[in-house]
Amino acid sequence: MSASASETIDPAQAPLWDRNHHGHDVIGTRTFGFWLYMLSDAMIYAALFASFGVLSHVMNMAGGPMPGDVIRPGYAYGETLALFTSVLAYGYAMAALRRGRAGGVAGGLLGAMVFGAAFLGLVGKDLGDLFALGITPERSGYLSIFFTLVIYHALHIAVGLLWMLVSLVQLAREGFSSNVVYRLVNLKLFWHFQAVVWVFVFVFVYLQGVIA
Amino acid sequence: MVKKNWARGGRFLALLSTLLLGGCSSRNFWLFDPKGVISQTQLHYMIIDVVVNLAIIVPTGLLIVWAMWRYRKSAGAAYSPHWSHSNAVEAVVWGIPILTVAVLSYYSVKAIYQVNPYKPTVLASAEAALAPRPLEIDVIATDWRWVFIYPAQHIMSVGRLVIPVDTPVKFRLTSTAVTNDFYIPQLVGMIDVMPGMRVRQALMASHAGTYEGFSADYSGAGFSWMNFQTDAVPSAQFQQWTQQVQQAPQHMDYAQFNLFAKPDISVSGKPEYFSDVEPGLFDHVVGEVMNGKVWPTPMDMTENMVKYLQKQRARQAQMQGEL
Amino acid sequence: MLVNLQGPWSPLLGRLAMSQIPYENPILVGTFLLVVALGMAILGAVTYYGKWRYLWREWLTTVDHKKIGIMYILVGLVMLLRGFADAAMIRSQQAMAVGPDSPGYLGALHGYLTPFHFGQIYTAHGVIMILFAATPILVGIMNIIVPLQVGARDMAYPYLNAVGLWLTTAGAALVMTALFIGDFAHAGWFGSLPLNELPYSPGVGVDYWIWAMQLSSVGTTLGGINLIATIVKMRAPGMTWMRLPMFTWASLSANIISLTSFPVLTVSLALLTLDRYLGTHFYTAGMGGNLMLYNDLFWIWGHPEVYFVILPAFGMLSEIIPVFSEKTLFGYTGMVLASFGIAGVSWGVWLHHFFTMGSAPDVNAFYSVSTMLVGIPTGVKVFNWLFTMYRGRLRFDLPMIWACAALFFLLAGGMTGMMNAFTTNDYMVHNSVFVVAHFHLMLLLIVYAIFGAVNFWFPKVFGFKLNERWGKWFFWFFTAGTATVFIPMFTLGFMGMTRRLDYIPYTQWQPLLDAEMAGIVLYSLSAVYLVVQLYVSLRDRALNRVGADPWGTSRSLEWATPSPVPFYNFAYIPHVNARDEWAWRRENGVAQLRHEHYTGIHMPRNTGVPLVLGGLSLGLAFALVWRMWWLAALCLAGIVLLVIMRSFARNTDYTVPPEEVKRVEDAVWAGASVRGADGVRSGAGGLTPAHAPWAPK
Amino acid sequence: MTHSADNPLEHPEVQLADGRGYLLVYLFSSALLGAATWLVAKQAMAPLGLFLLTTALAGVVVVAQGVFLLHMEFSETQRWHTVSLVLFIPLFILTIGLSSWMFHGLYRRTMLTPRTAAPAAAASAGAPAMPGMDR
Repeated sequence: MSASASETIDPAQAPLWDRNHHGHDVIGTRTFGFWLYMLSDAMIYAALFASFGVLSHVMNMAGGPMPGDVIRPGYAYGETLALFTSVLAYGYAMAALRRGRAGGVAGGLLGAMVFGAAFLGLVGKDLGDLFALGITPERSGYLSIFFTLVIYHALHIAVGLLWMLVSLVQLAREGFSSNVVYRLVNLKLFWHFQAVVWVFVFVFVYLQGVIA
Repeated sequence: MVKKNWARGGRFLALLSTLLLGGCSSRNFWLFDPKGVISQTQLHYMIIDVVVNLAIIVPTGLLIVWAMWRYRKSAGAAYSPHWSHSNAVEAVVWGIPILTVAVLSYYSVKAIYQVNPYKPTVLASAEAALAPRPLEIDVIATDWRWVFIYPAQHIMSVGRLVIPVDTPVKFRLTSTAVTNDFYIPQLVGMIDVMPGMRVRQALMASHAGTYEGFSADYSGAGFSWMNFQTDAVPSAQFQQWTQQVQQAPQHMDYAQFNLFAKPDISVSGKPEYFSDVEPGLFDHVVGEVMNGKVWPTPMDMTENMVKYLQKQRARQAQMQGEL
Repeated sequence: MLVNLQGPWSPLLGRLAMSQIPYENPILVGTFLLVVALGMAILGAVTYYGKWRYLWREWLTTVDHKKIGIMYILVGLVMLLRGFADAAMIRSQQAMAVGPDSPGYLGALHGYLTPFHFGQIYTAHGVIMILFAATPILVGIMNIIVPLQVGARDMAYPYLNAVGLWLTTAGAALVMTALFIGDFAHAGWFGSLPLNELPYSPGVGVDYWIWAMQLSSVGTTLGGINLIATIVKMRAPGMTWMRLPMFTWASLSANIISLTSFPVLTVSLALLTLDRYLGTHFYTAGMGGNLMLYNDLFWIWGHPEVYFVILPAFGMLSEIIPVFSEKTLFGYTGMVLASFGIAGVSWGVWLHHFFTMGSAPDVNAFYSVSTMLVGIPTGVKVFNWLFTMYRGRLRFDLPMIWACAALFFLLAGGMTGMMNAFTTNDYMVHNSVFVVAHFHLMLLLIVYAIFGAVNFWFPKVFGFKLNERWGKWFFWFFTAGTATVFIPMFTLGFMGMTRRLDYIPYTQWQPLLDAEMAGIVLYSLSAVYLVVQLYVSLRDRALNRVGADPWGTSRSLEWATPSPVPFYNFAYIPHVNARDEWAWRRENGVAQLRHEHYTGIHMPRNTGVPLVLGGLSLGLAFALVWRMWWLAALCLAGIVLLVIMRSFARNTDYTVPPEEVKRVEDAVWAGASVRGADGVRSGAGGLTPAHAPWAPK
Repeated sequence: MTHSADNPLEHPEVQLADGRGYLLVYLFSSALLGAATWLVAKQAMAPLGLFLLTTALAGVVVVAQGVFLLHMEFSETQRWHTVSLVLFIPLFILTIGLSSWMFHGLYRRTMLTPRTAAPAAAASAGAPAMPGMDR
């Protein structure tokens, strides 16, 4: 290997400046940065799952409710369907964006919001029932991490709903400007990522919780 | 015993270098003056580690100095501004560290099993030779004192550990409030002492004497006073000591321990002895902590501690005067 | 849900009461008066010279990566001073409080600091030095240099960059607030659990510590995203991966570490927060919590964080040594692999921070071996630097002196590191001052690299060199201080001394503790030389003007722009033809060529939003520390609203007209001759005429 | 920083959207997770089998979502997205896997058998011997 990649280049012919530089691709850079943020958020989930792995030993129930007392898999599957439907609706909004149809985008966003809100309602009801039974995060290490994981995911959904609301307003104000478009793409990454995370929460916390 | 001589030589070298640096008497270098089987093994491996490392580090350092001198600009030595790659050199620069790490890893893994606190293989033969079984001591770290319970003897000693020499001693350790580290530099390395958990440690003193022990992991306001002396004594003397403590007027059960474990800084450092200790006190304490028992630190031992320790010293002097 | 606290609480002020102000402590009152006097002096000077407008327009609202970098470094320097003051207090307390007969002052039994106060000081020392001194300074240097090295006009997210700066600053401000209102954590910079739980640390100190770390952690994560996106997406044409300068590679690997590991810190602290505020049981000893889980999560972040600070330092050495050896870096590919090797291995070694937890031998064996693996890429780096010097022409300018000294710290620190990785050694020295001396050597390696880098890149950023003579005095006193503090500290480690003792029961340690104190005096003297060096350099800046390449043998792309760098970095985006582009241009005689036609340049507009966001975050954190719920809600709502409002802003960019670019280029290339001309200022990219119609508002 | 004057809707990241793919993965993952839920609710097989099966189903669903929802591929636009995700995966595994491994051992070595009774009852029950389970 040569010392540097320079030897084959003739300095007399080599371009020194890029005179027609158009600048970098703004949308590509923005979505890549946002994707990196999503991955760092995924790392937060990984740390929470690591804690869940550590704190789901029978020792961590501290004589309190066991996972089987806390978890209703069928109900959680309902939550899953609501979230997946919301994600699908957002997918249709993106398909409409591709064709440049503002009405389709707005419709998809509204659909995603409705089902996202339904998901939040279901989770709220689920956790609310537990609270009503006196099953609270303070009861044991296991319940602490269980509630934290589920609520942290729900918090993302709430933020996503707020963001969709803002997006709808901006869409109405600006149309398909560069800013609106890259934010819609970012929101799509965010929203679809929540579905992936939910699969982990659903399978490892809910389903596998009742297996043992 | 070639190995032993080698180890001794290495120890001498290590000692010499640090002596030159520190200018202190050798008995103060607790890590180089082990008095127990575990600490001797640990020193043995430390010397291997240091020698292997020095074999790489010293030549590299000398080479850097040489290069800095030889190729300084004013020297006018050979100059090849574009030389930046050589397969042979790169093989060597990757090879040397890989080789070193392989050798050290081998020794490290070997050493871990030899002094595994739960089952040190260096003590295995001594344990097997011992009839019927090694001395067992339960250690509880409170805020901020060391409690040593001898379950078979039903006695408890606070701030003073007495062990028979040449006898394996097995510890079970826990803490009431926060994490501490159990450490007797001349006998055994550190182990975390954690509330609600029970860890194990083992040691065997090979020389009679008095050795300093202390908590190594910061545990709050009384941490610096959390030291204890370890007396390694001949077996007969140990028997005598236990009998003496069994006559102590103070007794100990969980209810009393609950009061005893309240945060208290041992400024005077005077040992205390208890007889007739409740059987299973150690397990009881662990179980209580697992169930959420805490001995909280009051505000006046944290936020504004000005003159707190002076008052506590006066209080302890007064109490000892009354006794 | 909220847990009950010891002590009073009011809806308006939360836990804050007059008794929380430590007015009876003369040390703190003295410090407070000093800070107030200093603050008044600075504010007064700004007002007297009428610089408020300038300060606001050029610095507080800037989105220029170079100015943001400079402000990062300034924050780091201020905190470095604070951290050093803490170190001096730790050393003097330990030198004074030896043996049962040592006297006590200011209400302490021995020495002059009560145990709880001492605990706060060493905790603050650690937190500040790692998170608020080393990290901001390194992030600042990366901020300045990386976009220049990859040939970009700014970072991928200039606005986010400013947000990161102000969040980090808010964290630093919170640490400083803890000095005068309430107290700070006392359980060590990494926080011992369950000592940090509410029953054992009932005050607000731990809360201060949590929120300060969280703020800076969010800031650093944002910075990491920004730098990675910049390196991946904004390289100049021709800047292929294998032409990337080593410092950029090092920054990339370091920021991958920060992006991946800081979220884990966020979690480890957030769970502790839930324990302290809501009474959950993550880290409690009882009720199904697990206190070692905290250590696990914290060190999953903590160990990679060590490499987050050391990799940029390695990158700096890789830039400095070739320039002053007048030679290409040896083993470029190996260096890149080694950087990523270190970053990768750093993710599998964290248990060595709690080898003594009582893990099974196979677990300890795994982590012992994985820790030693770090030695391989590190060793390769040392050898590669050695072979870079081999057959070179070494000049010992200031940056090179610092870099060469750093190599020896790497050797000594590496050797002691290999000793600690050896598990049975760790059993002996785990919490002893031997380990303290070891990681200080490694951090000093970083400090030496940083001082080398500051001397190296200072002319690029400010347009003049730092004084050589006073700089050498500083170097030698600093090095003498290092030797006098840390050789005795290693020795004390072999004598069995453990960390964090506020009272030392064993009098045989006294002479060495006194020696360490003498080292602190040498360090203090060295700081005087540093100040003199800065002062003399600033005074004589006219004599030390430099062109684009102050060293004459520089190699990478940042040296192709004029010094100081104009705010748009490159009037034309350069086309990269070689690994060491600037050296290639110089060797082929095209370095002096310039283009004549200028086009307009698109730049981000300044904005005050990041500063306000930082202020609101500081308010939020302060309110949460003292549990003033109304203020916390207000600040949080403010942050959310501001972020949403900012997303509606349309006028975030502007275009610099070509004739303006031409004017600035002519001025900077003319160099010293036009210095002082109307509207042209020295300083990082400070070439914005105040009244230009296109200037950022 | 210059803007490309092009229509933002023509950006390749926008053009990635694929309604049919979204519907497909919606039906696929709903069905698979539904099956998993049904199996678990019925306790259709031994715990270990269920455990492995649900883990495998989660893996399949997540991969499908990664491909169809997040467009993980090596095209010019998505290359760096995919590379960064791939670089993260070992870290997820290290974080969760090594933690679980360490703590599995730690529990075995340091935790005494739990008492299932309520704390108050346990406290009054005195101190039953709690043999540790260690090596």
